[in-house]
Amino acid sequence: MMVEPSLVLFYLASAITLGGALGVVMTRNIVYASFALLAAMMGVAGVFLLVFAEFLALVQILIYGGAVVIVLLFALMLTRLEDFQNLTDHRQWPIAAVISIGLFALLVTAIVTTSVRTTEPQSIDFETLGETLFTQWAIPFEVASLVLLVALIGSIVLVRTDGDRD
Amino acid sequence: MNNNFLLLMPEFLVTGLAFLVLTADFFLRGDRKNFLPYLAVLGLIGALTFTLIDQWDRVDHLYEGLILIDGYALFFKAFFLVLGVIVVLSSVEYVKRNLDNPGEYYGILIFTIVGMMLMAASGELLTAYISLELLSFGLYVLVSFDRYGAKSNEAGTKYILLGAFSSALMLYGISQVYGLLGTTRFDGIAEALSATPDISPGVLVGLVLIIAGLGFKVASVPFHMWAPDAYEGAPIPVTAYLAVGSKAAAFALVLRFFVEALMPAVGDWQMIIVIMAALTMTVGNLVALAQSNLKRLLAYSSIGHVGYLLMGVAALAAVGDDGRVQLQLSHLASNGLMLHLVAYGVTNMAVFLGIAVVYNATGKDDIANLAGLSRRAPFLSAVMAVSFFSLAGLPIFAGFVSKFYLFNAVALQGLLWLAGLAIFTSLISLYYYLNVVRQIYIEDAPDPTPISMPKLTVGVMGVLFLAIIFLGVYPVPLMEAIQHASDALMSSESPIGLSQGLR
Amino acid sequence: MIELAHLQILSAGLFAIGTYGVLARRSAVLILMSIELMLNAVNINLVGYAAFVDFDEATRSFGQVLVIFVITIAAAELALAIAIILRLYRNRSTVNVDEIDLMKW
Amino acid sequence: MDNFDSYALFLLVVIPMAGAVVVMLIPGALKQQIRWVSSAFALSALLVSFYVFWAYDHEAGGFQFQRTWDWLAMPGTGPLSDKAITLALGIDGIAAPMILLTGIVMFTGVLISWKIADRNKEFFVLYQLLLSGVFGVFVSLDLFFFFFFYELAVLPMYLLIGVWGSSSEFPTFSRAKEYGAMKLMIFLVAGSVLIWIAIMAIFVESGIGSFNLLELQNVTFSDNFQRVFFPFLMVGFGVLAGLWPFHTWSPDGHVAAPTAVSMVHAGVLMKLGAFGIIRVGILLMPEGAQDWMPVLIGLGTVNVLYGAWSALGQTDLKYVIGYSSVSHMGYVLMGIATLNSLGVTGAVLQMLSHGLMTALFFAVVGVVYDKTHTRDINVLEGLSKRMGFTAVLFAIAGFASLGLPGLSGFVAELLVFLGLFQTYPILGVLGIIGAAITAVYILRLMAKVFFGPLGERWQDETDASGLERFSTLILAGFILLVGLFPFPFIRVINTGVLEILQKFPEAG
Repeated sequence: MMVEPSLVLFYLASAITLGGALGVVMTRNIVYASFALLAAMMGVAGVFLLVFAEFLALVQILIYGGAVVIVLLFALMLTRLEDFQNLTDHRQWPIAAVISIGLFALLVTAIVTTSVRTTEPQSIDFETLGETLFTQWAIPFEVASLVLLVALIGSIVLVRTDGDRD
Repeated sequence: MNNNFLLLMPEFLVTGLAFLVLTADFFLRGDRKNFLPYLAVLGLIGALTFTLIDQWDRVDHLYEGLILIDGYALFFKAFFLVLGVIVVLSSVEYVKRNLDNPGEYYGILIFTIVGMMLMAASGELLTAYISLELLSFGLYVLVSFDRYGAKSNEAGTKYILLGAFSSALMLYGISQVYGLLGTTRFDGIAEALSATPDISPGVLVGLVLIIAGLGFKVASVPFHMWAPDAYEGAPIPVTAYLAVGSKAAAFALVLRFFVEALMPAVGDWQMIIVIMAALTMTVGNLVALAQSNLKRLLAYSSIGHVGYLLMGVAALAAVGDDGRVQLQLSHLASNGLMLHLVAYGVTNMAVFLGIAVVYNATGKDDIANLAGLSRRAPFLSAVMAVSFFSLAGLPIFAGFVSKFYLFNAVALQGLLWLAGLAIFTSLISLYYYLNVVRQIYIEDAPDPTPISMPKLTVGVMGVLFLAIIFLGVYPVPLMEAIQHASDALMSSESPIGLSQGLR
Repeated sequence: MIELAHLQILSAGLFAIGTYGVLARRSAVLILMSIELMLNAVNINLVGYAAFVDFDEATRSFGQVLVIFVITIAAAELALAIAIILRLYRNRSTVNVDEIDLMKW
Repeated sequence: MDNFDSYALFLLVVIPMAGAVVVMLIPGALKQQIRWVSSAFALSALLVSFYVFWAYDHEAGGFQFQRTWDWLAMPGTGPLSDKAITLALGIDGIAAPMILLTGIVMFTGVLISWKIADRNKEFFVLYQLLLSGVFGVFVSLDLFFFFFFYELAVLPMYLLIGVWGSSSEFPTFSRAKEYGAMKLMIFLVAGSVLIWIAIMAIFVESGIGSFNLLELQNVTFSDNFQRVFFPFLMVGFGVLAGLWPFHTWSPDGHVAAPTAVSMVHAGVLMKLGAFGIIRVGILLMPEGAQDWMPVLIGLGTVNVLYGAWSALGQTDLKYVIGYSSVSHMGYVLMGIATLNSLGVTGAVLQMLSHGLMTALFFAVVGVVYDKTHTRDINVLEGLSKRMGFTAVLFAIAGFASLGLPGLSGFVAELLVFLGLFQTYPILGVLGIIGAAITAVYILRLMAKVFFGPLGERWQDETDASGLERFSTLILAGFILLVGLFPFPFIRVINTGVLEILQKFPEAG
């Protein structure tokens, strides 16, 4: 039986994603963690591409690659990096490991035992996506803009320095 | 698709008010910034009046049930607006003394009210989630608003990390619901759930994750760890808001979600909620015994109260012997829940306002700081003692009636043992409340100088005091409003209504 | 041939790893990154369902709309969290959540 | 007066509450005005309670002065759910004397508290709130309001004891007043936890959707239900009635409390417990009552003997009275447990009699403590030489307590014993032994404290003040009245008792 190229690519992207994720939760250096996160995000973008969610892949690369990781790195630069060189975990990390393995097992069981009617993967064109977003989901969209506004104001209020008191 | 956006007028008005306050902040200098809270209060009262006139008896919806306009939503909108007025008024003194940037403070506070109003009105998971985030984001900022207080920053950090974690859990749940049921609208979920005899494991996992996420938001055990830290670190009026507002909003959402979406699957979630409720009230009240900080004590006590409220959720329906879902008594549980929310809210606001006064005078908020308060501020002490008795559920105060009603509703649904446990834990709570009352009335004050209170604070406290007693002696008018809200929630004429084919 | 189950299991794995990170790490920034992993797991799940399940057009695109919302909110949450954490760092010179111990029960 | 009748019971609840509100509005500095206002309200409550007792028609029997106001509906719970919770008031022959007792004790308590100077405004607010709750319990015919007022009667106790009470120092240990207050609150509220659970169970089980006792008494609860839930009521109310082994709050609480609060608490509040057992327990669950009565009567016997035995060993005047209350409440519980007309009537009369007598005891001990600043029996000697009036009054209370004919205690205890001999003769003997022990400690106490040679330290003591004489005389007068003319009281009580006992076809 021929192994399909898309499946190979999928495994590759999954490997990058999970590897990156493991890097984030394992490494002792925060800068490495940031790059591992970036790798994981790119892996996710790859997965999106493979199932024809091109637009989302683009958004993923732009926002995570371009914004999130950059923000994280900038934030780290504002602090003394040596504080972040030798990170340790909670002493109860084995419990955390047990919990997350249990969670994984639970989720996989649910996936395996739940039957879903599937079809061929289909893409969604930009036009439909935009129309849905701006008509049917206009209210959440506007509320989301308020959320962003609050985050913006909040960040400014909190980070702004008043000179004399900092 | 014909959508009448005028239905969202209350939310638009309040949003506009938030912008107005933010903008006015630029133009006011120095002392004139003290006008901001009054501007906010006037605006909120205006919005309240408009909402009541405009949406009275109106039943409608937007986008096929994304936003529901009904008596239930109206009840909570009015409650949140009134609460907003009280929170703003209780903040005035504290903000003036302790915080910078009053404009941003009140602006963000008002944004969160919009979030709360939308939570009570949403009939769909994404809308509910985004509204919840609007509330949560505002609270993250408000909790850390005391920028130079390390405790406040610490509280904010823990709050936002756990808040984000809970959002992630909830979103995973939502994705499961979307993928396996094909809809996130409450009526659609109910329909899909009643279409099949057994819900699939995937959906169940999704629902459990959503419940866990909501459990974080209401600080239910075992998802409560953030609450004491956030309560203690946050500026006092924000703590009050956190304890009352965010909780009420979360329960407004929970109640609608459970009644309108999850009712057909009651057999699958009831036990989970029962266990959560039992754990929450027990742990909250037991741990409260060990507290020495007043805000922390109230955090754990409010966890205890969340247990009682969750009990109301658990009692929303019973599964009969024939396996059919029985709804005859559902409105009693939801009535009890709402009544207790209001009673608890009014009472807690009074307590926190009192703590703020003491904090402004002494700079501390430990229980021991209340020593001899009755000689320094007799009125304040009386209000605080009354509030603690009300929280403990003693008559003639609001807490007694609401507990009696709620516990009865739970007992009627065949959960007598749970109601008994609740009564027992409120006995425990009496012990630690009495210890606070003891500090106020029996211990001697190290510094007997009288504490002076601004007239505004006295006025607000007086109103809350009368409200606690009035609700305890004559809750009938409030109960009628609540009954109206419950009817709207449960009636088949509501925009989406209780789904027909319950299995 | 990629199947829905592939994406679901990938998503579950990522979600579990993220959960582990939240529970086990002490640094606030790393916890934040772990939460981002969890949110990405959600997105993979959503995209998978949107692509593979036998939905009509509107429901399909709703799945992707949800992803857009998740990404947006996640980014805003991250920015705000970083702001709060920086504030904390300035006042206390630490971002380890269990060193933040002014408050204990 | 028809119109007045329908409001009389409501007035009884509202007068003290209004008194509390009015006193609250008076500035705290006007201490004298506060006293006068409080006594005016107490006097009007006393007059109304007199009227109610006098106008209760014992020939007609049943619940009189009935009036119902709608309150809260709980739709969907049963046929009567539109009026699920109502403020239903009414009294029968059992409640009528209790109301009289409350009126008397309330008024005399205000007079005795005249001397309180520190924060007397708060004191009278709480005191009147407490009494409002007590009246409320006796007149309520709705389980919700019954419980509401029951809790209301407990609520002010913590502050009343904690703020105005006194701590006790003993050679080996000390009991802070906060300890007594907290212990009392926790025990009593723990008791009401059981009551609350039972009330909810009754409401759920009845299925009629009403908390009204008159409606609920027509419902027949299954034997099993009654067997399970009667003990909740028995123990829950029993805690307040001082039922052994849940009585330990009582001596500590009474000792720590200020005089008037001890009077109200031992005199009236403990009766709420016994009253609750009759009103709710026996009325709604007769079969359960019958099953559990051997236990109650056994515990009551322990109460009598244990209370008397403990009183024997006390050196603190108030502790003696406190344990004697435990002992006397035992007679009440035994009387109730006989479930026959003689015994229960005796129990209710004992409630009245013990209420008056304990109130008098605490009032007199309060006077002694005020003058001498000690309650130590070993130190107080021969006070009658200097405090003749006080000594006589103490003697009256003492003789009533040990059951001297001509005083109220005799009739009541006699009836209880007669009732006991009909059912459990052996326990009747034990009860009489208890009375004998009572005689020992009361007589020993009187001999030592009042009628022995005058102690050196007490040469300069003065007797009770006019106000104290007045208030104690009222109490003593009623003790004599009930003792000499018990029939008007027995008549009224008996009508109430017989109606309840109709629930038991074979007994009665």
